[in-house]
Amino acid sequence: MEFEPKIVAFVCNWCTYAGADLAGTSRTKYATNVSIIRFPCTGRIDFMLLMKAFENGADGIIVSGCHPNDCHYTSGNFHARRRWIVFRSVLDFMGFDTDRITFSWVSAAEGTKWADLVNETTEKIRTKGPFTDFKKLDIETTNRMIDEELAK
Amino acid sequence: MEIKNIKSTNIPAFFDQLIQSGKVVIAPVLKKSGKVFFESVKSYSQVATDYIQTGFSAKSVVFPKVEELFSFVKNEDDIEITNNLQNIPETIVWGLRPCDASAFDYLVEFFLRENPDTYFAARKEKTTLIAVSCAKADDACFCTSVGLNPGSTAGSDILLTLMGEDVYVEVNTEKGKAAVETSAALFTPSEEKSKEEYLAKLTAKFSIDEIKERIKNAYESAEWKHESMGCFGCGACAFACPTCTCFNIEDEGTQNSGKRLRCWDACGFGQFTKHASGHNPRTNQTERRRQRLMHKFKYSVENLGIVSCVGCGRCIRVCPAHLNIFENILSVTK
Amino acid sequence: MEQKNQYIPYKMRIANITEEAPLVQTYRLEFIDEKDAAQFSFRTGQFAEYGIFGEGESTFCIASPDTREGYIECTFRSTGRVTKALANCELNDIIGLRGPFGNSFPIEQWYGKNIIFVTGGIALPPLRSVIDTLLDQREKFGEITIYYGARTVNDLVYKAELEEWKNRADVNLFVTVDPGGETPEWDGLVGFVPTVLEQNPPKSDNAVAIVAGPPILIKMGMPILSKNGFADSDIYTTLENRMKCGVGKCGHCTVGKTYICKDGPVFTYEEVLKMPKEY
Amino acid sequence: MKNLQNKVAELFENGTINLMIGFKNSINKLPVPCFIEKAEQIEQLIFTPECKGNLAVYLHKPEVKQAKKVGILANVATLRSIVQLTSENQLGDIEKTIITINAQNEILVFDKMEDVEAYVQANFPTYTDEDKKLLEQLSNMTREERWQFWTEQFSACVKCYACRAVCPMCYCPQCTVECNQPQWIKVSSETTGNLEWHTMRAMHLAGRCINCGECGRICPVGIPVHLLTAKMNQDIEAEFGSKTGFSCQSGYALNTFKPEDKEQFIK
Repeated sequence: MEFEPKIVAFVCNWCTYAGADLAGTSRTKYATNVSIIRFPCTGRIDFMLLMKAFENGADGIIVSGCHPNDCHYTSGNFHARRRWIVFRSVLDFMGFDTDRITFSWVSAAEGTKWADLVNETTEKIRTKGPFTDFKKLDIETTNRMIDEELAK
Repeated sequence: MEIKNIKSTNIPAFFDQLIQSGKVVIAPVLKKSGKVFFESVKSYSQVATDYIQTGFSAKSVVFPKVEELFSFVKNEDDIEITNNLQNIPETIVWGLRPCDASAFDYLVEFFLRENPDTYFAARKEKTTLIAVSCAKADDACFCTSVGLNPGSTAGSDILLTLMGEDVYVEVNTEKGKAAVETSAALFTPSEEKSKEEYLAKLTAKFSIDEIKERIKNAYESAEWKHESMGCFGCGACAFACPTCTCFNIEDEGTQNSGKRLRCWDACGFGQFTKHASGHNPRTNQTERRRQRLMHKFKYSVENLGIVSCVGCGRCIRVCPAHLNIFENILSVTK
Repeated sequence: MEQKNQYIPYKMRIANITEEAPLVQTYRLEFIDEKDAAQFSFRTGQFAEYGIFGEGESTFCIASPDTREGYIECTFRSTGRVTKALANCELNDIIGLRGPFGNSFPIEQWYGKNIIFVTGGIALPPLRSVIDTLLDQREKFGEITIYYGARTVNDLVYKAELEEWKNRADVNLFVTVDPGGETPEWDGLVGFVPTVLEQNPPKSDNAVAIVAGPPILIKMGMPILSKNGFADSDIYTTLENRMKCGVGKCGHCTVGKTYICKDGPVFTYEEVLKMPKEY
Repeated sequence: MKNLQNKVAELFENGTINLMIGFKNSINKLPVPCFIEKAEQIEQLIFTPECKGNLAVYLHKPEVKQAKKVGILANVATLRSIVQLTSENQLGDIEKTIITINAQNEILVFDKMEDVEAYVQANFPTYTDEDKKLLEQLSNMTREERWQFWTEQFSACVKCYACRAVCPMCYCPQCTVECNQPQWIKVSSETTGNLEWHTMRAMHLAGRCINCGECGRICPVGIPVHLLTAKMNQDIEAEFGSKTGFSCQSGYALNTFKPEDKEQFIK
């Protein structure tokens, strides 16, 4: 069976969610691999949520919110931006594949940008294949147990 | 008990024979960090020989840091529970120190005397302990103070003592005999010899009988506060300790499928005793550290008749604040 | 017979749900497996570990009396992760149960005696098991007196039972709510349990007292009973600490050398006084 | 040593302090933290180059907070911690007297934070050679190699939380790992859970860590956890130009922002 990427999108209520809505109402077709989770603001998106998404089987993540200076709460996306800069470098330093997380600014008027973003991300993840880094860690423990079993 | 002899040059052959026999062999391995830890090994070349004490104890063989109690899957109308008790492999622990081996005696008493613990029993039954007596000791070692010595045979199935070219082999149990028989040709019979000159010299820091007596009234000592001020409340001492047995039971997964695990826990953690209501019986680090030390030297004596400290010195070596258990005990029992 | 693995729970079906007070519910649980039901027996005062698979386990007493077989009941307030998940359960859901654990009340020793219960809030459930046990064999005991209080009228648990006890001629019942917790319709007492106890002192001759409650009630109530002539060995209480295993291994519930889970939860005041104050 | 002890005795006598946090020698010749409440204990006090521990962590202890007037023997790492904690408004309720011995072996007693700042800025430490080497090694690795390196390290972690306990910046009354509704970090010490814990720790300390390296030094299984936060500090300094433990006004890089912050990855 062909691999269908599971993508979780963490989006802000005011821009990207409305943008996705616009994509819907203007009947733009885009990949169905994405599950959207709506947040009040990008500033609310805790990095642990991203970790949990990967842990629970996501292959790719989209994080998106209002363009700089457009935040409904004035500065939420600026805070978020700093946090993503740091978070990306933590993940990169740990050797985590940061390409699996796509960050973007999508405004309420950018329905097509949203559709393109989802399509591109889906394609990118499709070529990358399923996210197995976390699972492998568990499988390693299982393998060890199987080895022990065989040793018997 | 049987006494045998093996040439030290034959030890690798004996060791590899044990691996050949199909058992999992856990032995001390020198890690990148420069510390020695027990690990599953595949050949004698991996085994560290020059170490005073391993970083963590061998208790994880019978009481792993994370143990799956069972896994469950929710079906339409039922919940299916499975455990893999029967998959526990035969294991040999190589190169643990006599103090560690004697800790197993305590663990057996603790886990099996009353309400026997199924998981511990299953693991212990499949474990053979091959101990190596200590030729060296450091400032943190104090086994002689708690009634043991660098060559005590308590708890081990086999005790090896290096005597120059030869290795003096004390086979203490049937399990030990079975391990020796995997390469019977390498062993020759030997008469009983004194190990004294090959063992580390360690003067006792205190008399255990005196401490046992004095600690009876130590609960109220004002020194507890002073001695535990430096304690950060981490779990390093409890996790490194060969006789610390506290654990936590936690579920992982979802309500549809997952597993119930038992994980090491430590009485030094602030949340250890905290009720759901927010009430915490042991509110400060003084009380928590007192609980740990009193348990080792008083409560376990009262409950099981054994001092549950074997003097391995790990808690002293790993303590971030370099707190010293025997210094503490001496000062609170003054 | 092979020793049962203590960490594998019995599977229980929720047979009935009663709302007792805000956030407090009583579940009646029945065994799914007949064999488990046959194997299981408990005595009044024991507790069990109630588990939601995937969330964890939580400890509470068995709130039904051992004289009524075939089911057990538990009453809990949802506060933590497990109790919240438990509160979200519906009728016929399956939960896990491990137990029974701990010791029990020496009810046989109380035959012919007057029994006084002092309790407050969510601590009535462990005593409800005792009270019902006594009421099921009422003729074997002397007078039964119950002092019970809660913060507000709404927080009183087992309202149906309270009503039933109130109407029984052979039970003296003092129900009180903390000052400020009364409603206009409330016709019972108003005041803290220790105050009510002091104003209506129980007689201590040929009597035993059973106290259960939050630490403050134990601290305030015990001395009043002592003052009224109860010997320390005639006052019983049931302690509860954080517990994980229930069999004296995990170490969470220790008070000094005592494991509440296997040496308790029922202690006399005499025994409690000997323990360090870590409960 | 005598001078230091005399100085502390003087502070006790004139009532400036009623608790002194310092170091003493232990039986196994390692400096252990000591808490001096009475004049006769002062002779235990030592301060040698081996006293590398960061005593600032004790300033969060309830017993210390109760003492109100606290003296603390500080090396540069401790001073930086105090500066950073001050900038995070954590030390408001303690009157602290900070004592240090500088390179010229002079005893310095600070009672104003400005002086501490000035001293720290003049003696601002760099990364140790060993850390520099490791950081460079890691940054020269491929991503997969780094993943291999860290997951191997984290598989040994037992979640004793010693790294959290020794950190003066980890002062939350309730840590994320103790939250179980939802359970953010797995309780069991399996590799994925350990990885989550260390990511979380690195994120929460990024821009606040003062690079004392204690967490890496004391890890019972020898994981170089301090590298994570050290690397974050490097990056944050490069990206946003803020230094931790440098000034009492600097705050925390992640709870502020600049509209002109630069990045290349947001499309």
